[in-house]
Amino acid sequence: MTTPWSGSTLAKAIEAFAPGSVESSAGADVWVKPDSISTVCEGLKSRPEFKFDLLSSLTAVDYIDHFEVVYHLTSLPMNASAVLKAKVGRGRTEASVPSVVPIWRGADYQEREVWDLMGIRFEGHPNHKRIMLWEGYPGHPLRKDYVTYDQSITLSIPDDATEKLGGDE
Amino acid sequence: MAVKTQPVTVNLGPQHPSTHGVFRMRVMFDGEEIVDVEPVFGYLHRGSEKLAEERTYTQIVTLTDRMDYVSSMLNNQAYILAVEKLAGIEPSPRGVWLRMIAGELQRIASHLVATGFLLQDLGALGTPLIYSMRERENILDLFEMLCGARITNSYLRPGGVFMDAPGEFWPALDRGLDDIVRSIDDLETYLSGNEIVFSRTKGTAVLPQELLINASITGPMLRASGVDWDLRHRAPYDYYDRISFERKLHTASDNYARYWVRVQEARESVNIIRQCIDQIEPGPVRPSFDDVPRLIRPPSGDAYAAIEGSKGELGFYLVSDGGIAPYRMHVRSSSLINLTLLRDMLIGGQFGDLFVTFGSVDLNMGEVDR
Amino acid sequence: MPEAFLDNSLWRNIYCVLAGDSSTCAARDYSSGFFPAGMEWLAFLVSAAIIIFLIVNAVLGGVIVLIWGERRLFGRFQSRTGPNRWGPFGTLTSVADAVKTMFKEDLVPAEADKILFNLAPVLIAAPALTVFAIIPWGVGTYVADLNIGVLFIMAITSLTTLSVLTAAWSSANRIAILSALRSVALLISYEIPMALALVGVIMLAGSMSLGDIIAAQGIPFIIVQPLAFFVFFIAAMAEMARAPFDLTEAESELAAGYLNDYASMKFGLFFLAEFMAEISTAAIVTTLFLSGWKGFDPIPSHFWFGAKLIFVLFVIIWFRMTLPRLRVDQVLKFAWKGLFELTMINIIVTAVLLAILPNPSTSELWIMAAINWPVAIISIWGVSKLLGTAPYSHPQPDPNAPSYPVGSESIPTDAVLGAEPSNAANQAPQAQQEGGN
Amino acid sequence: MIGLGLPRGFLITLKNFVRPPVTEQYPDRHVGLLGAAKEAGMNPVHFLFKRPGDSIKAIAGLATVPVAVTQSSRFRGNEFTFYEDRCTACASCAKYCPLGIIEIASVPGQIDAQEGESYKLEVFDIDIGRCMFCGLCVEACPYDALHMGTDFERSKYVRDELVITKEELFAAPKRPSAFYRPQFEEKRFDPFQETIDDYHNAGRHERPSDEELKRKWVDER
Repeated sequence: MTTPWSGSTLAKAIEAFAPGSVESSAGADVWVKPDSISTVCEGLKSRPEFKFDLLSSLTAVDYIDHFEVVYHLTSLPMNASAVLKAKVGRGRTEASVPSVVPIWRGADYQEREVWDLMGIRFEGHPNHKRIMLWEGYPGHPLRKDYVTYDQSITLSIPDDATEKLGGDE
Repeated sequence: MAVKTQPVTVNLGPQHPSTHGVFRMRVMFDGEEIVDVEPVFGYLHRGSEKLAEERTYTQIVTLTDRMDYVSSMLNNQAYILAVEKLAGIEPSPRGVWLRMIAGELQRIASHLVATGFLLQDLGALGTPLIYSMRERENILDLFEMLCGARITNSYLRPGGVFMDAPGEFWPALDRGLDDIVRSIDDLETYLSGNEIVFSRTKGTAVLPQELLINASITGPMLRASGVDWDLRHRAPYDYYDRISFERKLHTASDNYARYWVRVQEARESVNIIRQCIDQIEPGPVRPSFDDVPRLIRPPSGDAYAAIEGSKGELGFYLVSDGGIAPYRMHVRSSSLINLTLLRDMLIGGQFGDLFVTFGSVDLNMGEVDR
Repeated sequence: MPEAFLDNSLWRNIYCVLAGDSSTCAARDYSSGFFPAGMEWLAFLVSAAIIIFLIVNAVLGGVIVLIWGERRLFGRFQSRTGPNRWGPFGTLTSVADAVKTMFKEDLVPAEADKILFNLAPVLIAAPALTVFAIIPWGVGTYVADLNIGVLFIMAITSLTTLSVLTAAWSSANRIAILSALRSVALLISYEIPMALALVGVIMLAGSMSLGDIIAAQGIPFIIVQPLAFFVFFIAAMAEMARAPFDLTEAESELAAGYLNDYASMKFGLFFLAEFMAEISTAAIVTTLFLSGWKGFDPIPSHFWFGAKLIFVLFVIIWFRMTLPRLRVDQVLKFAWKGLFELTMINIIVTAVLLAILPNPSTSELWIMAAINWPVAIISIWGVSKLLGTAPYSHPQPDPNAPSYPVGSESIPTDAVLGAEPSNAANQAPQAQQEGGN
Repeated sequence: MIGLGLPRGFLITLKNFVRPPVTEQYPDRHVGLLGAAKEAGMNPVHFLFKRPGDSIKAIAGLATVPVAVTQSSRFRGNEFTFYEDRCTACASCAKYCPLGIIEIASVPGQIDAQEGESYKLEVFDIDIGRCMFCGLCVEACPYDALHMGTDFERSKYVRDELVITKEELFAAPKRPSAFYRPQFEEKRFDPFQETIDDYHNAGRHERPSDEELKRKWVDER
């Protein structure tokens, strides 16, 4: 049975090798400061007490006032799992976090997906491009303030213009 | 004598007979050798994750059907497990057994499809594909008995399944399992010893274990390299801890190993279903509406649940804000992540092996793009 | 005017009805003809036109039937029914397909070289039809019995590749060019074993004329020359680019290859040529190795030829249905390193046998067969040993391969809590158990 | 073993060649003389002499017999079965539909207006063109008024015609699917053979009688 690390234990263990990197912890989650993500992940992957060699899932959530990047880690040798989180882009400005692709190649497409749909930059990603949508797509659809293309048209054009558009038929 | 050549860039897809959906690759060839590959995604992107944000927890089951449309039961299972974890629902035992049976049947169907299409990509003119699709049809018939639909099942509900299996399902299941074993035997006689299949798939697109794990690749691809990692065994969900089964491992980690592991896993799934039939107990198939109402309002928080899907670790990450719809749903799609090493597998290989390797990853565009 | 062609019943029956007054026909019991005496040249022209008309239409009709039959057989091999809706047992399906193909829009890519693009379908259909000129369909039923028949076949069938290259080049499509290059490579490689395989047959028959080769087959040459048959059959499959050598079309890789940009009846001509090649290959195999129209007496020779032809077609379709495609390098390697050696062995063995038994009679042919079969089996086995680089005998996983350490029980996370990293490093190996249950 | 894999493969394909095909033909099946005679209920010889024209057709492979669908009774077809009498216009189905394609408009009904129990249905449209047949509307219906249907031949040339209206629903043959209706399975109802025209037989809950309603109404006061 894969045992999840409890948040507080993991936070202490992380503090032991990377002091000052943990923001807080609750339940099974540990919030790490965004700029120390690389150090923490490198340690979690390579240190013998963790050996988190498999990045299960990488995603992001839009909490209106900030974004949260969520890492689900699995350790095959230890058969353990852990959840790391990082709060980025407070105030919705310039959300960015260091890329973990140098540590886990499995993050490659997942980080591109998060950038594409949520708009969080991953500094140091080798191929930082959109993945699902095409280059030049307006906005990032999974953000809570995203307005769809159709909606933006109807919102931005005044009523008489809309009628004019519709009148062409 | 060195012949001076110039590489040529060819666009393969999005509409191509072998891309398993709509997928595009910009491939640079030097003669028959692949110099560079750039995969292009997103032709089937339907925004499932966004759509889920305005649907209730039960309605999202129908969305999960359409992600990996050759293993929708397993998608349902992964999603329902995440909902149960999020809302703290205690599932009904009979419902759990039924969804395990359905899930394993779906795994057989999915592996049969993967095998059939791999052989189709190898250039067998449809024969093995149609043999495996024929057996899949029997499984789909069983699904129709269970839930009235063949592909887009929507069979599972939070806490179990929506309806008990009908009386004629059990004898049909017994017959079907015997048929499946027989047909897998046939398929193996036909293909596993076939010299052409051997020479085409042996030693092509070999990936080392460390690289596979580093690239988060799970499922049959990982087990084909000899890593004994199966979530049904390592992190048992549902009642998999009450079931003993063998994890089939291959060590070569080439295209043949991936094919072989899938065929053997399909066999093992038959074994699991037989154990489920022995252990299934009577009772309600889902909790009463007093325990689990139609409109679930899970407490604020998040939950990640993963199952061993037919293509690898299939996980759902749900965030709730206490409302009737998830605040955020993320799908950890094994198909997308298993493609991470596509370039490593293809570059330096032959054009003839391109789609074989691609097919041996066993991906489904509905799940890659969601 | 040469009179030898009057031995050919097909010519005689048409020509002498038209010009029966001539002395040559009168000598063969034809009393009177349609044209007056002195007009033999016109009778010759008209009968030639009639024969061409007959053969072309018979072949095209045969193609239509073959397409239907092949699809029905495909269906049965794949436990389907195949086309069965339109007409009795679906026989009109390919007619309907032909009509549909003719009425489709004819598209020419903007970048294409228009002249060559339109020429290529003609270039492929013409040689495919020409081969039928020398095939003896029964006793005395052939258009011409060339004394270099085998050479003629080799020369004409090679033209196919030229037209494939033309089609690919003119359509200015990279996928098509990849396919055409494969086609050329296939041709160059397989022409050689194909021709060399026929050397044994020619040596036995002492002639390149198909009529003489049939006459020489006291027993079918498939029994006398198993190695030559094996090589020729495989090379012929490769020449007509059918599975397992369908590299030029390679549905799952190139998506029809050189045919990519063709539509309408131009595509239809390629399609027809492909099936004509299938029929002609089967006919050549029947003629050279299955003793052509020879059979037992009460049943007419045409029937024997047809039955053998259908059997060979069935085997070709069976091959096509069963085998996956080989990769290009494997196909070429197979030709140069496998088939080429086999033909050499065959030629040497046949030459030695012929030196011992010149002008073999039927019983001597049996002796040759008795020697050739063990030679064939041993040499095929030996060559496959030489070719087989992959260890075929181990489809199972290797038990000695290194396994990745996977912990069965998770470590108690408290063990790491508060511990110094150095201590944790010492604890960790104890906690991890290698690959256990 | 070198060389034995390929022949084994050939044997497998040959084995499948001789076994009968699994194709299910629809809507009719081509039969030979024996099949046609069986369909006509005669023995083949009798059939041959009695109906020579049909026999020739059958021998030529042109005779067809209709095929009965072999589907589970839970099959979710695309023509719904609807019992207007059972419907209370509660709009549960419309609320539960993931795509919102059920349109309901109702007015207070005449029958039991004072109890407030009944509403008369004015509009009940299902846009089949966008429906994905998940069956959640059927699952949501508290009075078993709406059922999945088992018919599936609803192709149209115009998209607008794909909307099923109330009248159309009510006039359609009542072949309800057993999807989420275990009572049909208990009754061994076969929707491909029979219909349920009486709405009383189609539900779990019977609609309370007027007396019952009245009593409840009075008692609860």
